[in-house]
Amino acid sequence: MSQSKGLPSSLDVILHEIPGVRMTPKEGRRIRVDSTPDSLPALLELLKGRMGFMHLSAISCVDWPETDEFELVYHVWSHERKSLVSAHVSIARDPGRFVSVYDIHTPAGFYERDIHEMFGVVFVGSPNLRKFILTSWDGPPPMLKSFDTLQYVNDTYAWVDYRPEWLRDIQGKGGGIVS
Amino acid sequence: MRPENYNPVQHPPSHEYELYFGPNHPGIEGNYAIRVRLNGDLIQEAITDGGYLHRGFEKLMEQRLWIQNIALVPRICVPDPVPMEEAYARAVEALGGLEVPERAQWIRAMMLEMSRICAHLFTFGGNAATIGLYTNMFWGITMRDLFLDIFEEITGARIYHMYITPGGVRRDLPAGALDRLETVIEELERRTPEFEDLFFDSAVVIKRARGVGVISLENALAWGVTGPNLRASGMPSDVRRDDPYLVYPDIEFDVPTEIEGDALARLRVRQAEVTQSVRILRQVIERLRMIEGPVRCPLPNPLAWNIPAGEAYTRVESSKGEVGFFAVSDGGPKPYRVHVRGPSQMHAVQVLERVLKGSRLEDIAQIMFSLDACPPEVDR
Amino acid sequence: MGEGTPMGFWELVADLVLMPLVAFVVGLALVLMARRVRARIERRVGPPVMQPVYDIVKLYSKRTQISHGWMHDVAIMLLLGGFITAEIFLPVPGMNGLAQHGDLLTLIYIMMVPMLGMALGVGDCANPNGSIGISRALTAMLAYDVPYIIAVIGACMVYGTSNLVEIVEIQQAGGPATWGIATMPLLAVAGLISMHGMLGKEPFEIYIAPAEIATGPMVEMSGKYMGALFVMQCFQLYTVGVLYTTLFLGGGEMWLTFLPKVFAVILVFVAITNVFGRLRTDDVIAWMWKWPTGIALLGLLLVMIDV
Amino acid sequence: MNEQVPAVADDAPEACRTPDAEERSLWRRVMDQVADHCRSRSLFVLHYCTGCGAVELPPTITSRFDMERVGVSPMVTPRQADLLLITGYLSVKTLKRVILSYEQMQSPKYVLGFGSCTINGGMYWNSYATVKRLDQYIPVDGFIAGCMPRPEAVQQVFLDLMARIDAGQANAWRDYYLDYNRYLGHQAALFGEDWHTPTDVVAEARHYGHFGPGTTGVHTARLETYTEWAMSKIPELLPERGANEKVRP
Repeated sequence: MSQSKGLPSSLDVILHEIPGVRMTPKEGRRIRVDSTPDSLPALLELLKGRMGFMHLSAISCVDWPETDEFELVYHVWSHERKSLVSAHVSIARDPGRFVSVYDIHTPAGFYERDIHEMFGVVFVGSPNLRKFILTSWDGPPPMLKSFDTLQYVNDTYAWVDYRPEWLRDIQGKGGGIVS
Repeated sequence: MRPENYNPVQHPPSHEYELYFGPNHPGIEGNYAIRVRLNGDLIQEAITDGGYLHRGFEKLMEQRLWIQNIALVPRICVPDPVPMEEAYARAVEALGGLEVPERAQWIRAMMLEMSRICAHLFTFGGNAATIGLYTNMFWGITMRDLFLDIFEEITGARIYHMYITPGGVRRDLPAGALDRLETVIEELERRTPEFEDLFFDSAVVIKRARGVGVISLENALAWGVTGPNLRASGMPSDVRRDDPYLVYPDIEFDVPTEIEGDALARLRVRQAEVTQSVRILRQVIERLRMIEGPVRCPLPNPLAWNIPAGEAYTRVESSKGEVGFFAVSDGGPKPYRVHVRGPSQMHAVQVLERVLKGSRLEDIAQIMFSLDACPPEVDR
Repeated sequence: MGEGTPMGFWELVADLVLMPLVAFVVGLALVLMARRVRARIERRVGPPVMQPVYDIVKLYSKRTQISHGWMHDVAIMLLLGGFITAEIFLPVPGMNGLAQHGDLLTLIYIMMVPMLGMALGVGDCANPNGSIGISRALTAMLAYDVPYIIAVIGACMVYGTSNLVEIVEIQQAGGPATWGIATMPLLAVAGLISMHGMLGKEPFEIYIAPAEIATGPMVEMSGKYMGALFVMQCFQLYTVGVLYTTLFLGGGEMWLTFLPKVFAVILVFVAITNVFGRLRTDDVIAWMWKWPTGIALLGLLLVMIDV
Repeated sequence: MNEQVPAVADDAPEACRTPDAEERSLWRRVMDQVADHCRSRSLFVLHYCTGCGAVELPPTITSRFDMERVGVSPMVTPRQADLLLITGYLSVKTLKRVILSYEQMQSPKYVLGFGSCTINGGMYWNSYATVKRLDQYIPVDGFIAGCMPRPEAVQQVFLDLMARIDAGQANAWRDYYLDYNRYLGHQAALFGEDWHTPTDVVAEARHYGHFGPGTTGVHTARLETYTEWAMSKIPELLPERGANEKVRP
C-alpha cells in the first residue's frame, strides 16, 4: 500500500515531460490518466520504461456517439509498484484510425484485433487485424451503439411462438407478461 | 465448403501440410480450432481460430439492467464462473459506492476458492485425458462433483451459481453447509495421494510434460501471461496478493511458483494451488463460524437502479489467470459498456500460437490444456 | 508335419469354421472383461454383459454407408481376413486347424497382414489424421517387433521347434516346470511387453491417440467398417492372449484350464493400460528398443548358453 | 389418354418410401426389432463441445453417473458417432460445423438439444451471434430444458431417447432426407446463398430410398446448378470418389 501512496508524485514528474496529460488518482491502486492521442505511445513507453508498468492488462474501447468519438482505455499494471494506470484517449470516430502500441506491449495485438473487429477502429501498425471471432459476419461492427441487436435478431432468426395454456388463461383475465 | 479463413492461394512447399485441429476434436479444450502447418511432426506455424462460442456478451450486457447482468456474467467462463461474478459485482460496487458486509466478503472468498479447486480438478482431468490417462479424468471429475454438491446446496445451481450479487451474496449459507464442506475437503485430502501416484508422479506424465511448451520468464512477461502460467515461469504474481480484494489480506496463503515454465511446471503450480486453496478454505470456514451479520447491503429497487456515471476496472485472480472487468456507466439503469478481459484471451491466442511454433503435433493438446485455455472467455 | 493323428477332411473343415467362431466369442468376452475391469479401475459400474454385441450389431445395422473407394473396402477384408486366417493357425484345446501345416513364422507373417490392410485402406480415405495414424502404426510395429521377434526366436530355440502344436505338447508333457515362463522368464517378460505394444494400448497407444490425431486410422471408419474394426478388436485380444499362453504359459489341454490363462494375460494388459498415459512416438521406439529388447537379448543369451 | 401427371418424378427410384410395418415379412420385422434394440442400447456420442452445456457431460460420463451402464460412450469423429449433442447455444460459426458434422454421421443418427438456448434462444434471445431455433437447421429428436441441464436430466433424456429408438420411433434423421429443401433453405438464409456442404444429401436420399417430395425444391435446384457449374469447371482436379460422396470445391 505504501508504494501506491508515494506513486502519484513520482508519476507526476514523468507526466510533466509529456504535453497534454492529466492525472487523477483514484481509490484502490487505480490512477486515471487522460492523454491526447499524440502523446499516448510516449506515455506508455515512459510508464513501461521508467515506472515498470509492463503488463498491459487490457485495452477497452467505448463508443460515444454524442461526441462522435471512440474512447480507448489502456490499462497497464506495474508488478513493482502494484498499481494500475488507466490511460484514456479519445479519437475521432470518422476515420477511426489510431496508432498501434504492439511494439510497446505485445498483448496489444489481440486487443487491437478485437477492437478492430467489434468497433471498426483501424490500428496502424498492428501485426494482425484479420477477423478472428466474426468470420461469418458481414454486417456492421456489432459493438457500435448504432447497431440494433434486437432489430437484427428479428430480421434474421425465427422464434418459436410461446403461448402456453396457462399464459392464455392469465391473458384472458387481463394479465400477462410485463415487458 | 471451406472454413471462412481458409486461404487457398498459398501453396506450401510439398513437404509441409496443413492440419485442422478442431473445433470438433478431443484434443481441443472447448470449442476452438487451431490450423497448424506441419513439417513432419514439427509445427511450422499455428493459427488459432476462435469465435465458435461467441455470444456477444458485451453487447448483451448493454441491453440489460445492472441486476439482470448477474445472470449473464457467470456464463462467460464455463469451468470457472465465480471469478467473473466477483469481478462484475465489484465493478458495480465501485461505481455505485456499495459497501459489502464482512460476512459476505468471507462467503465470497469461500466461493472463489471452491471454484478454483473445481476448475483445477477439471483441468487435471482434461490434461490427463490428452495423454490417454482417462482414469485420472474419471477420478478428478468425480471429486469435483462433490464440490459441485456443496455449490448446489449453497446456491441452488451446480455450474452457474449467480450467487455473488453487487453488495454481497444472494442469501446466507444454509445450516450445516460449512460442516459438509469440511467433509468434502477431508475427502479431497484423503484422495490426494492417489492422484499423486496416478498422475503427478507418473513417469509417463512427467516424460510427456517436461520441456513441453516452455515459456521463459521474459517471454511470459512480454506476452501478457498471467496467473498460474506466469507463476510457473517463476514470477510470484497473484492478484489476490498484489491487488488485494475481499478479505485476502487477512488470509494466510503462499503463492506457489516454479521456474521451468514448461507444462510440468504449470501442472505442479496448479497442484500446489489446490493445496493453498484448501488452506484458505479452512481459514475461511473458521472465520465464518465466528462472524455473524447481514450478507448483503441494502440495495435500491433493482428494476430502477441508476448507477452514478463513472468507470471502474476490477481485477480478480481466477484459476486461469487475471480476470478484468471494465464497466462504464452513464448514469442510466443499464451499463453503458462492459469490457471483459479473460485470461485466456492471451493464453489461447497469441501465447498459444507462439508456444506451438516449433513444438510437435503430439504436444498440441498437452500445451493447450497446460495453459488452461478457456475458449468461452476468449470469444465472450 | 508333426506326428499328430492325420486329420480327416471334414474334421479340418469343422476346425476351419469353428476356430474363428470360437475366437470371436471368446474375443467378445475378452472385450467385455477389458471394459468392465477398466470401469472398475475408474470406480464405476461399466457396461452391461451384452454391450460388445450391441455395439457390433448396431454398427452393422447402420442404414447409410460411406465408402472411400474400392481399396477401402478391400482393406477391411484384408484386415478381418488376416485375423481369421491367424486364428486357424493358432492351436487351441481340441482344435489344431492348420497349425500342423504352418508354424510360428507363418503366424507372425499372417499377423502383419491386418496392419498392412489398414494402411492401404486408410490411405484411400485422404484424411491426414488417418495417414499420420498409419505412419505411427507402422512405426510402432517397427518398435515392438524387435523384442517380439527375439522373444519368439528364443522360445523356438528352447523348445527346439517352431511348430505351435509341438510347443504346446512339450509344455503339456512336462508340467508347469517346463512352461516358457519358468524356462525363459526374461523372454517371457519381453514377450509380454512387446505384445502389449502389439495391442496398441497405453502407454504405447501412439496410433489411436484421440487427443492428438483423432483415433488415427479409425477416423474415417463409419458403420460397417467401424463394426469390422470392433470385430477385429475381439480377434486381436484373443490372438495375442492365446499366442502368449501358447508360447509361455503352457497352452491348454482343455478349455477349463486354457481360458483362465488367456483371460489372465489380457487382464495384465488392461490393468497396466489404465494407469498409464501415452508416450510419444519416438519415446516408444527408444523405450522398446532399450528395455524389452535388452531383456530379450539377455534372455536369448541365457537360452543360448543353456542350449 | 389420361391427363393425369404421374405423382412420382421420372428419376425417383421405386422405393421412395419406407414400407409400413405390416408390409414387411416376419423375418424382416424381427431383424428390425433386434437392430433397433441394439441401436438403443449402444449410443456413441460425438465428442463435440458446441456450447457450455458440455461442462455437464464429463460428470454424466464419469464415475458418478456412469452412462456406460446404459451403453452411452463418447466417440471421436462424426463418422463413428450416432448421437450428436448440441450442448447449448450455437453461434452461426459453430452451426456450420455442426451441420457438416451431422451430414458426415451415418444414419440412423440422433440429435439432442441441450438447454433452453437450443429451443428458443434462451438466455441469449437477443444476441446477434447465436441461433435461436435449432430444429430449423437440423432435425432434432429431443430437447432438454433448463440452463444448464443437470446430469440427471441428461440421463433421463438418454433413457427417453433409448426407449423411443427401441420402439422404432426416433426417426428424425429421415426428415432431413425427406425435407432437405426446407432445411437447406433455412441454412442458406443464414449462411448466404452460396452455402453448400461436401455431402450430397439429395443423392444419398435417392440412393437409400428416402426421397420424398420435400427433398428437392427451390433451394436444392440452386445447389444443382452450382454443382454442375463447379464440376464442369474443375473435373480434372478432383480425384475419383465414391458414388455417394461428391466433393465440391
